[in-house]
Parts: sequence; structure tokens; C-alpha cells
Amino acid sequence: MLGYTLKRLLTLIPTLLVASILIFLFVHLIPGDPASILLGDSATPEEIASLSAHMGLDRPLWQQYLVWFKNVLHGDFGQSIFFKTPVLEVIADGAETSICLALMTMFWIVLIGIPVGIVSASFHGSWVDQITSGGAMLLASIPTFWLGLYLILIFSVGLGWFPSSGFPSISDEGGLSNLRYLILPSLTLAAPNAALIVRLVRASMLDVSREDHVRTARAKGLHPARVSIKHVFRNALIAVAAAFGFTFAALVSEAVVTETVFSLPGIGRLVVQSILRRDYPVIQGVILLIVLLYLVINLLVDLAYARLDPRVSLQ
Amino acid sequence: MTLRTTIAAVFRGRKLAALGAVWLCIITVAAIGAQFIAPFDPLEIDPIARLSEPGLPYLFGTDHFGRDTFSRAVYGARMALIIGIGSVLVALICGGLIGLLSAYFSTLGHFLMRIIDVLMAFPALLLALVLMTLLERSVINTVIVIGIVYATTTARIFFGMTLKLKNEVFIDAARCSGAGHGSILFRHILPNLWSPLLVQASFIFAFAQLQAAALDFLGLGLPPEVASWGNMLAEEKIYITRAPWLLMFPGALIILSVFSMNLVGDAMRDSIDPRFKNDIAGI
Amino acid sequence: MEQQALLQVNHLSTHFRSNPTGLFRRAGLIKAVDDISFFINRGEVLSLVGESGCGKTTVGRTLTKLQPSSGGEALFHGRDILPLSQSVFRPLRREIQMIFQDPFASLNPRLTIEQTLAEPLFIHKLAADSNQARQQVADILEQVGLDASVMKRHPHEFSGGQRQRIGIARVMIVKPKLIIADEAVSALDVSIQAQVLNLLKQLQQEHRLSMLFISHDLGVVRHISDRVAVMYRGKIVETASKPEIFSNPQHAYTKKLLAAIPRVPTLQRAS
Amino acid sequence: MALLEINNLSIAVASQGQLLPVVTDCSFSVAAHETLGVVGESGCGKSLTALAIMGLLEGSQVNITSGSIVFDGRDLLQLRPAQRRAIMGNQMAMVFQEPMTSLNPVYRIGEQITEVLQQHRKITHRESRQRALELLDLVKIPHPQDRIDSYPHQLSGGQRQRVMIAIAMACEPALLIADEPTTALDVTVQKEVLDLMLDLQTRTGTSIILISHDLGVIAETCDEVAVMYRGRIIEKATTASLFANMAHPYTRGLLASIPTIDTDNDWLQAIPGRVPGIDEKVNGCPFHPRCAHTETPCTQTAPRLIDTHPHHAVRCHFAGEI
Repeated sequence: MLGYTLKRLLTLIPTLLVASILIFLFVHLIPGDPASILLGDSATPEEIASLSAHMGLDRPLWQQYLVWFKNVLHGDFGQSIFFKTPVLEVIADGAETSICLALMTMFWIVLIGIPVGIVSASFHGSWVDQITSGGAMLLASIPTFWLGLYLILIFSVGLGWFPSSGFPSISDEGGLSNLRYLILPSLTLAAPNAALIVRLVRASMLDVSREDHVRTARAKGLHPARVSIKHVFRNALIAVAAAFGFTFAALVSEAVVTETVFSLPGIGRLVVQSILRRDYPVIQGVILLIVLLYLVINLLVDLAYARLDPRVSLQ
Repeated sequence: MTLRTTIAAVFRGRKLAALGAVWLCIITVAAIGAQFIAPFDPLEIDPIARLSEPGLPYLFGTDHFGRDTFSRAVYGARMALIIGIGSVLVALICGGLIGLLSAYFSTLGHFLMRIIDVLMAFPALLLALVLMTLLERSVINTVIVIGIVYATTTARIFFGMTLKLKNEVFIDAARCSGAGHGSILFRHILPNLWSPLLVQASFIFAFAQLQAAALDFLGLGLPPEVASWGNMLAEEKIYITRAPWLLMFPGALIILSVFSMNLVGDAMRDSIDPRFKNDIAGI
Repeated sequence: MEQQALLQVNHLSTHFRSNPTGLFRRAGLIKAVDDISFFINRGEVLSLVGESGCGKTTVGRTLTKLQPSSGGEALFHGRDILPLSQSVFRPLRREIQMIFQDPFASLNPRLTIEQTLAEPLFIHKLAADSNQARQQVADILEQVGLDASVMKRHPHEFSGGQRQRIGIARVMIVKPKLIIADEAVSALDVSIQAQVLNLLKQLQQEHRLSMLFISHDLGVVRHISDRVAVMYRGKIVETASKPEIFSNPQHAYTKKLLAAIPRVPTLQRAS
Repeated sequence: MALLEINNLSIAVASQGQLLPVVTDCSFSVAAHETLGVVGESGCGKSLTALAIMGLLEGSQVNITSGSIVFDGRDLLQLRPAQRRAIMGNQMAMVFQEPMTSLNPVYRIGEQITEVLQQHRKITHRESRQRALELLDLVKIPHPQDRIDSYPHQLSGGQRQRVMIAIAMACEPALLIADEPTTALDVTVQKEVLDLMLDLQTRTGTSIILISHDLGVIAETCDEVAVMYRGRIIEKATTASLFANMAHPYTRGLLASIPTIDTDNDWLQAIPGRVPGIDEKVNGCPFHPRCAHTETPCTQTAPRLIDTHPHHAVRCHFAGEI
């Protein structure tokens, strides 16, 4: 297990290397010169040229990449052009919001998605199934930002139950009760993803329920609910776990939109604003970290996989 | 099997999916005949009637410029269709070919799929955002970018399905008959992938709508003057408290269309080769 | 040896790597076929018998070059076919044909019977145009006991026995010299199996075909073979003529195999 | 009194709004300590009959349309689901065809054996594990202490089928239904598994219904045989009588089709034609399109089961004549 983990971590290196090159290329192909953006409209060409030279923007692209990558290995993601502070600090500022949002969203997804999926599969073909699985599909068909806007309209503007935007840090005044700022955003973010989990749990359970060993379990005289949970769901969990890696990528995409809708000071909104501001170092840093996180999560999923499915051996 | 019996088999006992198909037909008609259906020019501004409520003559009301929401929605159907079909074509042609060839020629495939794996680590919307900033905001670029984003998943899916087919006995049998690579790929493998391909296309079509709307909303999608449902939402979002219906209509159109396409895709998925069911990335 | 064998296999080995994926995994080696030798004369049926996993199917796949070999030689008409590239081997495929076990999987579900049967004709330039091809397809369908009118249909419209007849037709249409039949009748019900087995035997005798008949079923083997080779864990443990092997088995494994088969009492004809 | 009595059982499958009969008017009984063989080709309805007896058709497209299944004096079809489940795996158990897929891949085999014990017996965890070890020993799995914590994929096909038998025998059932238990196994393993089942039968006195397509397997293991064709029992007899007085043209054809290892014959006497699909309707005797002795009555009326000898019944208009 430990050996496997180490080996897998080693295989992450080439992937990250390729990813870093891609990110660097993408970001540097974005039109717009950071030096001129930084200096504003009133800057003279000489000023821009000297700042470009200072920032190393006049060197060949591959040299710029090597410098950047060497610094990244030392934990230095460079300076934000907009904030004039180290990129890592900028990211750290948004981390609390995004992590809290992610955890709360996961909570909803697991709390709602899995039980509803089990119910849907267990009553396969009945009206319960049609409503839950149809409803899930409808939920997954709603644009995240639209859902967010109407939740704000109803629950913040209309009913005044929850705040509509922003997220003061938990360490600020209010402490944990500040989490109420995240209830609407996390529900918004959870909706399409929980819907996906419902559909996935249902489909996997239906697949498993057709397998021979479920017939064996029924032939033992077990109660249908026991067959459903112990035999069908337990095996379906393998497929569900495998999909959690993909869910993460979808989650990040939608978090970008959600944080924008609710004006949350998180990493998702940071990346959109940085793209609009052409803040190269921040875009590079955030995307690289997201890719790294994605890879780590997939590694964890694989490790979980081996625990869920004894046929998978981690050599 | 004829087309009619196939369609009948897909929608048998699935009234909702059949309704979805009907809705998609309506959208298609609206898209094709937009200039005959829309009562007003989608860009025509009526300064007196800004933010007017639904009624007559403005069925869905007007936006903050005083443009007719109904007419813009009808033209938006055209944009939805263009985005959907365009992205599907880009995704299936690029991704499908990469997946097919990678699975068949394993040395090349190993390399290509590694790249695809790396690209899949980028969240779809972020990849689209970065790509959109590289390019001008235009309809064609939006189509290409969304298509590329879904080409990665499509490549993965086709890779898996082709691998399965490649190990089929009838492929061995064809090789024993002396069939060459071209014949095996395009005569024996590809025709068996048409139906999963169609199902995948319907899901990509649905996802592309949501993705395009999100790009529009973030201000990096279609040019602002284009009448698309996403743009209508993006432009009017600040008026949501003053005129809540403004976001209701385009939103409902997106939801209905995406939902319909998902329903149709889901119905089709149940009628394809069961081996490929779990490969399809859909709802 | 007074006459040259049609197929002479010497020291053939086929090894697989287990778990070939993974960057750091040391791949284990599975010796599916381990240094086996045999020959098949013209017009002769050699059966390769063994239980699942003994490597008999791999022998067939190696000889049709669906699977690369790891060592040894396979002389067909005195020419070693193992080192040939796929494109050099292609013309020879006409002479070495394979019948597969699963009649449900060995036909492309998307092609009509005519398309499937005509394909090898065009590949090997045995038919100039589609009219000629259609005529040959009709002839061969009749030979395998099917009506020529079925050629417009798709595989899913046929029963298992019919599909296996189509599989045989695909092989016979190119007039091969050597047929490798891999469990050709084991997926069929007994009453259908008998029909197909009779057909196979009849075609073999009519065209003086050589055949490598791979099977796990000793009853079927007794019915069709001239000689029998018994395989166990990748090796041939015993080769003998059919009467020898059934009346006087030498190897302990052969004896065990024969003893394990459930016997049916012979029918007492009611008078 | 017989342990199990099936009376006029009919089963139909729902397909596109209509009910297609798959088993028609099927009657037989199994006495205590006896082995009944059910033989027939694929699609003849033998497996569905077994699933119907076991109570595993619920929730599928297949329905029992008429008849009764009397087990130990009670009609199983009249019982409530909970009463039915109390019998399943307890007094009546089943072994399936596919040993590779019939065990749950994510649980250790010990867990899968103790599960059925804990369902039907009031015993502690420790006792049930002890019993599982005994059972593994009983089905001749070497080193049960080491094997009890294995996962199914770590065992060979033959061993998995032994585990399936251990699960089935755990509560010492009065009736064991074995549906093609050795079809997926090699002949040498098949012999071992069949020997094991017969050995267990002599030890525990359980009755067995053995379903197989292989007349050889049936001949070597069963006391009585029922031959099925297109959902009907067409011949039913003691094994000795069946092979001595085989009367139905289909049974004879089936026997003649088998290539035996004991005789050389150039050509097999195959039954011509094929089994009609379940959606094809055949008037009269279901076998008449393939039968060499077809005469007018065969195409018009379906024959009934007629006793030709003591303990020997045949469903043929010309039973005993041909």
C-alpha cells in the first residue's frame, strides 16, 4: 500500500510537468501585455519596455518557463501583478472560503445524493423512481448561476433568511455562524452534483442488481432491504467512488460560477478575475494547484478503490 | 431495423422523453424560422418600453434596453442549436478520432492518452475560460472552445469502447479473413460505435448549452450583441429584483432544452449495446 | 517422414506478460504455450484436447498470428510463418482459416451475411465483382445447409447453430488448406452440435482438408479426429492415433481425463 | 408423501404487452433423500422451473401463471414473502451455474457462509464461524482456516463452486436445487463436484433436483429423470427405466446426438431443425416439426403424459409404438 502510494506519487511528476508546460503556454498566449496593463494607459513605451525587462517578459518563452518552474519548485509562485503580493498569499486568502464551501457542498451531496439514489434504485420503475431520477435529471439541467440568482431572490431578498453575498472569515466576529453565508452557495453548488450522484448510484445499483451474486444473496432468504444495502449498494459503491474524481473537476467548474454569483472571496472568483485582469502569475498558480489537487484526489480515489474492491491489488 | 421501429423502440413507455423530443423539434423550428416567428427585430430598441412586464405586444416583456425578450428568445434558439451542433461536431470529430486511433494503434495511443489525461485534470470551465481569453469572443470560437473541452472526455470514452471492440471475436475473425487496418477500423469497429456516438452527442449537446451559458454569464462567451439565452441572462442579471420574469424566460428555455436533450439521450442509452452503457458520460 | 507434413510445428512457445501496464510493475511471465511440437498431414484431423487454461486456444491464435509467438517455428508448406509480417502473411491467411467458438460473437452484428461472407472474396481477389461474389456466397450457403435467401439478413436473426454454419461458410468460401477450429461446437446444444459436427466432418472429407480441432470434449474429439494430442499446462503430454488414445492411454493425465467423463448408457432399442 | 410436489405449473414471460408461455403444465415430485434430474436443451424452461420453486422469479418479467408448488405440505405460492424467505436458504437451497460470478466479490467467503447461518439460526458470531470452518472442511476445501478469509477471486472455479455448495448446505436443507452446477467446470473438476454432492446427500439425506443439459451427468447421478422440451416435460421415468425403455423420439434423438467416447460411429444421428423460439407458436405436439414419426394427430392435438411402464410416462401420441 505504502509502496504503491509512493510509486503513484512518482508517476504524478511527468503529468505535472506536462500540465505546467500547458498552463504556462496557455497563459502566455493570452493577448494583452501585463506590463502595459500594470502601468495603466498613461505609461510611455519606454516605461513599459523597462518594466517588461525587469519582469523578464522580454526573454524567450522557454527561459521564462524554466525560471518560473524553478521558482515554483521552491514554493515561489511569483508576485501577483494586481495585488503586488506573493501569489501563494493571494491564493491562501481565498482558500478558507473555497475549502469551507467545498466541505459543505460535499456534505449535501453525500447526505442527499446517496440516500435518494438508493431509494430510486430500490423502487426501480415505480413512481418514486420516476420522480427522484427524473427530478435529479432536471436539477442537473439547470445552469448553476441561474439557480443561485433565484435562490438569492427567494431566500435572501424575499424571505431574508440567509445573506446574499460575501463570506466573512470564521475567525472574524460571528465565528462558525458565519457559515450561514455559505448555505445558499453550497446548496447551489451541490444541486447539479448531487443530481449526478443520484443518477450514478441508481444506475450502478441497477447494474449490480442484475449480477449473479445478488441472486445468491436472495436465495439465502435475506430481507430485500438487506440485499439492497449489503450486497447491491456495497458493490455499486465501487463505481460511485471511481466517479468522485470526475465530480471534483465538475465541482471546481461550478464553484467558479457560484463564487462569482455570491461574490464569495474564494479561489474560483479569484481565477475569473485574474483572467479578466491578465494577472498571469495568479492564473498559473491557481490552475497548477487545482491540477495538483485533482491528481491527488484521483490518487486517493484509487486507494479507496482498493479498499472497496478486493479484486484490485495495489502492487 | 428501420428508422421508424428504432425510434418507436427508444420512446416506448417513455412519455417524458417523447415530450422532450417534441420540445427539441419546436426549438429546431424556431431556430430555422426565427425571422418569420419573431414579431420584432431582436436588436430593435424601444426606449419607452424598458423593462415592461410580459403581455402585449411584448409577450415575454422587454429588457433594460427595451428589446423584445420573446424575439430575442426565438433568435436565442438559433444560437443554442448552433452552439450545440457545432460543439458536438468538434468534440466528436476530434475526440472520436483520437480515441479510436489511440485504442487501435497502441503505441501512438499510449502517448496521446497521456496528454488527454493531463487535459482532463483541468476543470472544463477553467479550460474554456483560458482558451476563450486566447481567442476573440465570437460564435465560432465559442463553438471550438466548448468542442475542444468535450473532445477530451469523448476521446477517453471512445478509447475505452474501441478497446472493448478491438478484443471482440468478430474482429479476430475479420483479421483471419485478411482484413487490413483501414477495413477493420472503418468497416468493423466504427459502425458498431454509431449508436453510442449518437447518445454521447446528445449529452454533449446538453452540456454545451450549460457551458456556453456559464461562459456568457462570466463575460467570456458569445459577443454581447448576439441574442443568446446565456447573454440574455448575463445582461439582465442585475435587474432580477426589479423584473424577475426577465431571467425566468431564457432560464426556462435553457433548462427545458437541456432537460429534453438529457431525457432523449437517456432513453437512447437504454437501447444501445449494454456493454457501452457505462462508458457514456452523461446524466 | 515419408511425406512432408502440411503443418509442422517445432518447439512453439507463446508467453504472456501478466499486468503489462504500470510503470514500475515487474511483469510476470505466463508460459501459455511452452515448447510444443506436432504436425498435421494433408487431409488429416489432429485434435488438441485439454481443460480450460491449458493453452490450447493460444496455440490456435498463435498459428493464425492473432497472437505473437515467443519461440519455435511453424512450417506451413515448409515455410516458417511465425516471423512473417502481417502484410506478407495476408495472402497465406486464405489457406489457413479459423473457426471460432462463440457463434454469437464471431459475426459483426452490423454487417449482413452477404457482406460478411463476401469480404474475404474481395480481400483475396477471388471475385471480380459483387455479382460473382453473390453467386459464390449463395453456393457456399447451400453447402453449409442454409438457404441462399438468408444472405440479406443480419446475424441477430439467426440461431446459434445457424450462425455457426455461417462461420463455417466464411471459412470454406476461400477454399482453405488448413482449418483451425477452436471449440467450434462447444457453445451449441447437443442436438445442434451433432448437426454442425456432421457438417464439419463432411466438408473436411469432401475437400480433403487438414484440420487442427481444438476442444475440451473428448466425445466430440473421438468423433472427428485422426490423431489426438493432449495438452496440460502449456505442454503436450501425449500424442497418439485416435484408437490408441482411447483404448490405451499412456499418460496419467489422459487417463484421469477419460475416467472423469460421465458415461451415457447406450440405448437399448425397444423392439 | 413426497417432499416437493409440483402440480400443473405454468410460467410465462411478459414481453411487449403479451404473455409468452415458457413452462406449460409441468408436474413432478421429489421424494425425500432422492435425486431428480431435469434434462433439456437451452431454453426448454428447466432453469425457470428451478427459480420458480426457489422463489427467485419475484420482481422479474417472468411470472407463474398457474399451478402449485407444495413443499413439506405447504403451497409455497400461497405464502407471504417473509414466510417464503424463512424457507429460502434454510429448508431449501440452491447452487447456480456460474461459480465465477455467483459469489459476492467484495466479501470474504467466511462472511458469505456465516451470513446465511445468522439469517436462519440463532447463533453467535463465534459459533457461526466455527460452523463455516466445518462446512468448508465438509466440501473438501483444503486448509479451511486459511481459506475462510479469502476473497472469491482468490479461489479457482471448482473451489468457488464448493463454497457455493457450503453456503447451500449450511442450514442442512431438505431440498437442494442445483442448476447446471458443473457446466462451467472442467470435466475432472466436474467429477469431483458431483461426487461431493452425492457424498453430502448420503450424509445428510437431502433431496436434490439436478438440472443439466448433459444426459451423461444425469445418468450417473440421478434416481429419476424428467426430460423437458419447449417448456413441457415430455418424458419422466426412473433413470434405469428411462435408458432401458426410452420412448419419446426427442429423448432418443438427444441420446443419439451425443458423441460418446466409448464408440466409434462415422455420423451422429442429429435431430433435424432447431427449437422454435418462445414467440413462435406450434400447434399439436411441440416436437412434431422435428420428429421423424409425425403423423396427422401430432400436428393437431398436444399429447398428454401417458404411463408406458411402471414409473415411466411419455408425452407422445405414439408412445410405446415407435
